[in-house]
Amino acid sequence: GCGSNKAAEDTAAAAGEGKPAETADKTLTVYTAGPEGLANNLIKEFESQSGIKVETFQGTTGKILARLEAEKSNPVADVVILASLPSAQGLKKEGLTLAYPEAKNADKLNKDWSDPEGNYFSTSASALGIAYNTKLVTTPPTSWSDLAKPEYKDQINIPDPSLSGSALDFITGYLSDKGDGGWSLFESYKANGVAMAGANQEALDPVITGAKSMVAGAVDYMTYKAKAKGEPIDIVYPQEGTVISPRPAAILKSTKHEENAKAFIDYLLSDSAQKLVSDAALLPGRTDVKAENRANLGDIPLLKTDWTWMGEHGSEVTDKFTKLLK
Amino acid sequence: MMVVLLSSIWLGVCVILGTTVIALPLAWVMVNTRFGRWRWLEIVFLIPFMTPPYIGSMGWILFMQKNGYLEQLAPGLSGLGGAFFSFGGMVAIMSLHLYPFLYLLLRGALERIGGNMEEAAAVMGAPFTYRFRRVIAPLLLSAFGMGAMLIFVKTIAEFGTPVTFGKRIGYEVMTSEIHKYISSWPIDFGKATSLSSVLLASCLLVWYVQSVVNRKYTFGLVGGKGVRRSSMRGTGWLQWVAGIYVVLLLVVSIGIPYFSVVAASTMKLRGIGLAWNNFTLDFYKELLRWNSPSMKALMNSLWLSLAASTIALILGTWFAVAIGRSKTRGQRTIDLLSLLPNTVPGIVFVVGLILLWNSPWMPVPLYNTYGMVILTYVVLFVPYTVQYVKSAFTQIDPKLFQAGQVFGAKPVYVFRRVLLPLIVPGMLAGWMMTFTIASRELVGSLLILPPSMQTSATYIYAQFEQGQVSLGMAMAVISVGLTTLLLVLLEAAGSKRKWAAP
Amino acid sequence: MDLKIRGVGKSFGGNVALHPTDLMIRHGKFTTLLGPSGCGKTTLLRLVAGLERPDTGSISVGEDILSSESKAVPPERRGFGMVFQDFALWPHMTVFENVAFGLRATGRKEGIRDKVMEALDKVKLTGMELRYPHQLSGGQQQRVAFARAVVTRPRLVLFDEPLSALDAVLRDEMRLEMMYLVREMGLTALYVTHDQVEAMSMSDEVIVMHGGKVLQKGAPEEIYNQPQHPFVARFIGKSNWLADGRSMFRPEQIRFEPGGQETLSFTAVVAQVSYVGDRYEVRLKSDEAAEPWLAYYPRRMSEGTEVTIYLPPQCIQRLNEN
Amino acid sequence: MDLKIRGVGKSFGGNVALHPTDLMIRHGKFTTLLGPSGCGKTTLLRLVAGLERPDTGSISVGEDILSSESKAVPPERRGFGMVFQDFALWPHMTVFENVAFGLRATGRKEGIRDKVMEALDKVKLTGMELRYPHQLSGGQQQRVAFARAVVTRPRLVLFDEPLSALDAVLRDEMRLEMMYLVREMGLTALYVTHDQVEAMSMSDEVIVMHGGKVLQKGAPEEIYNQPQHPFVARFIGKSNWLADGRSMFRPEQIRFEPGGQETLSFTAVVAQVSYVGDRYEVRLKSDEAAEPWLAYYPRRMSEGTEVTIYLPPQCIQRLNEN
Ligand SMILES: Nc1ncnc2c1ncn2[C@@H]1O[C@H](COP(=O)(O)OP(=O)(O)OP(=O)(O)O)[C@@H](O)[C@H]1O
Ligand SMILES: Nc1ncnc2c1ncn2[C@@H]1O[C@H](COP(=O)(O)OP(=O)(O)OP(=O)(O)O)[C@@H](O)[C@H]1O
Ligand SMILES: [Mg+2]
Ligand SMILES: [Mg+2]
Repeated sequence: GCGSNKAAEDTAAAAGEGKPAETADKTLTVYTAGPEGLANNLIKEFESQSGIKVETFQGTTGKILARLEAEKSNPVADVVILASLPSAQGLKKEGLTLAYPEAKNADKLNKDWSDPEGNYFSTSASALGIAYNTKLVTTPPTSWSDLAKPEYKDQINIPDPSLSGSALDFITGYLSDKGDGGWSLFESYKANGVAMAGANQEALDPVITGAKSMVAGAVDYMTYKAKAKGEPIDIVYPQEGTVISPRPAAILKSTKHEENAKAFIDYLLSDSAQKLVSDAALLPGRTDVKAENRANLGDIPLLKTDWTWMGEHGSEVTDKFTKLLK
Repeated sequence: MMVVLLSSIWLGVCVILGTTVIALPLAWVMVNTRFGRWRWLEIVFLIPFMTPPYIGSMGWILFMQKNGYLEQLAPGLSGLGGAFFSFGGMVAIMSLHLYPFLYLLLRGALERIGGNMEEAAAVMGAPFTYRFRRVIAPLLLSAFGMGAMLIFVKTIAEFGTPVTFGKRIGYEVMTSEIHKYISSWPIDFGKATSLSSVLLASCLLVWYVQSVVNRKYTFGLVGGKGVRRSSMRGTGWLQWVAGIYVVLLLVVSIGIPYFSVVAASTMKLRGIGLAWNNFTLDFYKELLRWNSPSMKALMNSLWLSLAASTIALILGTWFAVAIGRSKTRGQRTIDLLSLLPNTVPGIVFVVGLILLWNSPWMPVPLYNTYGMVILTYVVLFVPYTVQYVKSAFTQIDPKLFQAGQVFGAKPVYVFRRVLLPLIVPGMLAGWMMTFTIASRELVGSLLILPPSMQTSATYIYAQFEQGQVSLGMAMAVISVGLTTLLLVLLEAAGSKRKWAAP
Repeated sequence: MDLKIRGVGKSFGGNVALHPTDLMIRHGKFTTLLGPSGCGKTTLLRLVAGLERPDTGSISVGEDILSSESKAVPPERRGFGMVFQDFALWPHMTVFENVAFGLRATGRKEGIRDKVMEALDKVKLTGMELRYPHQLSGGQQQRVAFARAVVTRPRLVLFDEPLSALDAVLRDEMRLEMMYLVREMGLTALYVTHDQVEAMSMSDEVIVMHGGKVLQKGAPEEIYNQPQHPFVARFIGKSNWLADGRSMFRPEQIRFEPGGQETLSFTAVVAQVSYVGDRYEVRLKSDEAAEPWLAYYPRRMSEGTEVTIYLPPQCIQRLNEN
Repeated sequence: MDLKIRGVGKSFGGNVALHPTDLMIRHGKFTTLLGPSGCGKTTLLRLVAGLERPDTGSISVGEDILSSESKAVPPERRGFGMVFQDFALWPHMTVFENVAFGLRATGRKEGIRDKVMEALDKVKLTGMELRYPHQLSGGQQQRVAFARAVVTRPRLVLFDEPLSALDAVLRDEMRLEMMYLVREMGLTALYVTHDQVEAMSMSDEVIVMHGGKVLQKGAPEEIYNQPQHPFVARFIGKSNWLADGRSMFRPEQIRFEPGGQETLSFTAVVAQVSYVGDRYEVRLKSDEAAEPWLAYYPRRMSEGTEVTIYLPPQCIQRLNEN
């Protein structure tokens, strides 16, 4: 189990006292999920602006969480950037995050995706849609339910929600809007031979190579990136609305470099960082920054999503969904 | 859960069968025909094992899937794809990946069985199959038992193929279940550990059976009389059959997946497929730039695995010699302990290591250093060297050591002059194995590498995660190529051995 | 159905183990190979068994070609038996299973137990059938190898020093068994031994080899009494040489009393006397020869005694040039 | 510095290989163990070498205890040499390295090459020093084992049938080498052989074993002429038995001419004649005995002839009860 919050804090504190204080506090350790290019750019810029040396660990949200958990008794990370909001909610609930309500520009963030108390900040986001191979699909579908049409039988992938946080966001988001009736969509998917295929990239790859035609709940920035390279692929956002999957950043309570961590969060919310986000084909977290090479938030029809419900029902939905599609 | 466990076990059993079917004839061919003289083939047959399992599966998937390379090359054969995406296909992929493991052990043992045991049977009128059943098979059993056990353990603790391929055909195994608890919110090590302990239990059972078989079927095969090998073996048509087999195996185990991998690594756009104007070497140029992250990752991998496999070799040899024929309870305990790290999925084990080495009371600040990585590798891979060395060691007639003692050699001297040279082939095989696995080890590295550090495996994995499939594939080709080159050089340097067995 | 060996030769990476050789092993006879260590006896047996492929020449039984440039019948289809010089027992089988192997391998089902027990009884191993080879003494292992080779009554048995680890008494009994197999059961035996008494007393034909070549073949008495080659004369039995280096006689032909007509006589000095169980070996120094001569005497003689010895002239054998 | 064996016994899981035995191997002498296959000779050597731990008893050299209930000097500190019955050559070492092992192991640095080459020369293996054991014939391997055991001039050498794979000529030469080592170099030799001629001609003392027990020990002539036990009488040399089953004489004592006074005479029929190289073995059926008697004769006799044979009465040896 995860142990009680109290115990975790105690050990963390004890560990903190046990170590000699840093002499010149010029280091920071960041654990960050995907896209690598963006993370590298952000960190390089931050390092040159602040003079702080940043150690990074890059991995999927799952790997980062596992590592955090494993290091619990003697934490290493100061800041984490995840690709899944419920995970950040979880961290907060466990009391592992450090509140930083004074963060600069925090007020300009999308309210739904960030913690009002300043425990996490969604500095970027991706939208989920239907990615399709332009050589195989000439008239793209316009609705989620189109994917249940017989012409697409056995041609569609959906990422595995147990491996992909964004796919889980899509499923729980859809259900939080439609209620239990929402399951009928997924049942019809099952009937049409929709295949659950690994994490996001693994679901998308067969569509690029033409083995499958479409991905339901595809992460848009990955699709944009492939499209920019020239691969025969594109994405549509169904008209009944879709889910945004925010990418929260948080400071860990156990940090020994609190000032540096705060500086890093400030940087992530700065104009130049948000510009880098939008360059990477992600949605900027700040409402006042517009994306230039992709659909903006305003252009994407959205479902009514209840993040609290979604966070609470994640694992239950995952179980039910994976059993259904197996 | 019972069902998933049974699926895991069933997969393990089928992969043992699969690897046996591939490795046994190969070992026979390499010992008894002139192909055995081409030592470099030995290394080439290791290539499937050097290939990270998920790359291998990807290669197969890319080849067999709809609109895949097979269909692009020979549209008529597209029907094969359907049959391939099945449990049988999964077993085939995993067997083709793991067979080198068993092959090296069996080859060593076959060489030690030497000529005269089989010759005697032939003169007594036993046809090949009978000879095989009554003489070769029982004498191989101890080495086979060790190999099969490792294969089983590796299969049911394997994660790469079940995730890339198993998911696709809806075949769930324990590792994917365990992985869920360890990689998505809420992280629950407790559950993962308890599930792992189920795997552990089944592995223990297999170990037990194996150790019983081993105790009963280990014989001193390297004796004190020079054994001549018949020059009759493998003549005429047999050479041809053997040749065809070797070529076929090379095509299937290396040719097909590497066709896909190389093709994917040289495509400008993967959506276009096989076409000359889609060909590019840019990815390789990018990777091979001096001081690029990829080069650093490559070098990291290289020296980490060199260090780890060498340490594992030393430890493993020591263990193997201490275990001996597992006559005493103590020896059996060491035997079991040396295997344990392998019986649980790597990720669970690695988490355990982190919990241990990162705990506040640990006096050695190893965590987040290279030392930790090497330590992890060593602990993960020591079982392989132990089994390889043990297999070589237990088949040496104790009289050879006794003779050393009688002539006044102290134990250390006997060890150095008699034991060591006799087990060197086993050690070398073990080292090659560990070096190979270490150079592509992913699961452990992902979690345990200090921040800001990559190995070629994590680099490749990151490229896949980033959608840079071509770059990842190119990196796989480069790192496997480098490993192969290194092993070939090593083999060339070490192949001066003139004596026959073991 | 004689075994014919025509021009068969074999070398191992430059070392000639057997020069091209012609031989005929007669069916139902006991043929013995004699020769110094390393002269190619084992190699010849292995070639006949089909374990080694000849570099040149052919081997055939009657009309069946076993081995030639173009063809090689595999060992298992030759139907021979063999006692290996190094036994080659299977370590994973009990004594019983080792012996039963040949019977089972050739598909026999019935009477296996009886046949095996009979063979084990012949080699005095009754009661040990459940032991493993490593639980046996050297001589016991060799007897298992022996039983294993003959239990199937193969048409030709290749014996590579099958009695070397046995004591005289046992060896005598096993010899009788071999004689029985050859004389009564009609087996053909090709036999390698270092024991000349054995070779002389059992063989129908003796083949003397040296350095990979056959030097002489013939009936035992012929080989002993009319050696064609100095090496043969020296190798088989003891030989006393005259000063010319080309004439020799056997020690037992020396008499210490003048007998009959036409005997040569020599004077000699007793140089050394040694006891060999049933008689004394006496070395005599004579002016007639460079090396001392050997003679047998039933009682101890004292060294330094001068004696006169007598020799029938027909006992002196003149050899061809080496 | 005699080797003393007191009450040493050994069994292997219920099978007694050696009953508690007392023996004394005298320093600088040549002691031979004789006995049928499986009687415990190898076991005894291995106990002396320290390769096997005795169940009971103690072994000591002079005052040094090598092995007792409480103590066991490891083999490497006993300073012995050994020729193993199955050679135990190291397959990964050349002939040279095999032989040099003992020298190197005990830290000698200089003159290794000379010593090894000299030993190889003695066993007639010059020129083969770079071969590996599997490239040698059986006899050549055995000679390597021999050279390896004596090259270090150990104080005690245990020879377990070191000449069994050699031909008579070589065996003679090697025997001379052994004699030289014992007589000139002052080594002690404990020697296992099946060859009685060897045992008789070389040994200072012969120990006859049977079924894990020592039956008789003594000088060779004593053993041959005054066997104390029917088994010894039968095992060493040929024996002819009188009807009472307790009196025997040796075949060579039979004369075919009446000689001197006080000879016993018997009439007998020639039952079988066989040629053994230097003489004929004649089996004689007589009313005086159940088994036929054996005699030697220089010429062929025809079977069925009736002959009279003569025997000096002092040749008849009466044995104790079995
Ligand atoms: N490991 C063992 N287990 C059971 N019995 C054994 C074992 N080793 C030897 N023996 C038995 O002990 C007895 C003595 O064996 P040993 O090897 O000393 O005989 P040996 O006198 O050397 O015979 P040989 O002349 O045939 O070599 C034999 O009957 C043998 O079968
Ligand atoms: N693999 C090999 N490589 C090189 N030389 C070899 C090989 N095998 C045998 N020889 C040589 O061939 C010759 C004949 O060997 P073979 O075993 O036939 O002798 P042998 O007559 O059986 O001798 P022995 O009586 O000692 O057993 C020997 O000089 C031996 O050294
Ligand atoms: Mg031989
Ligand atoms: Mg013995």
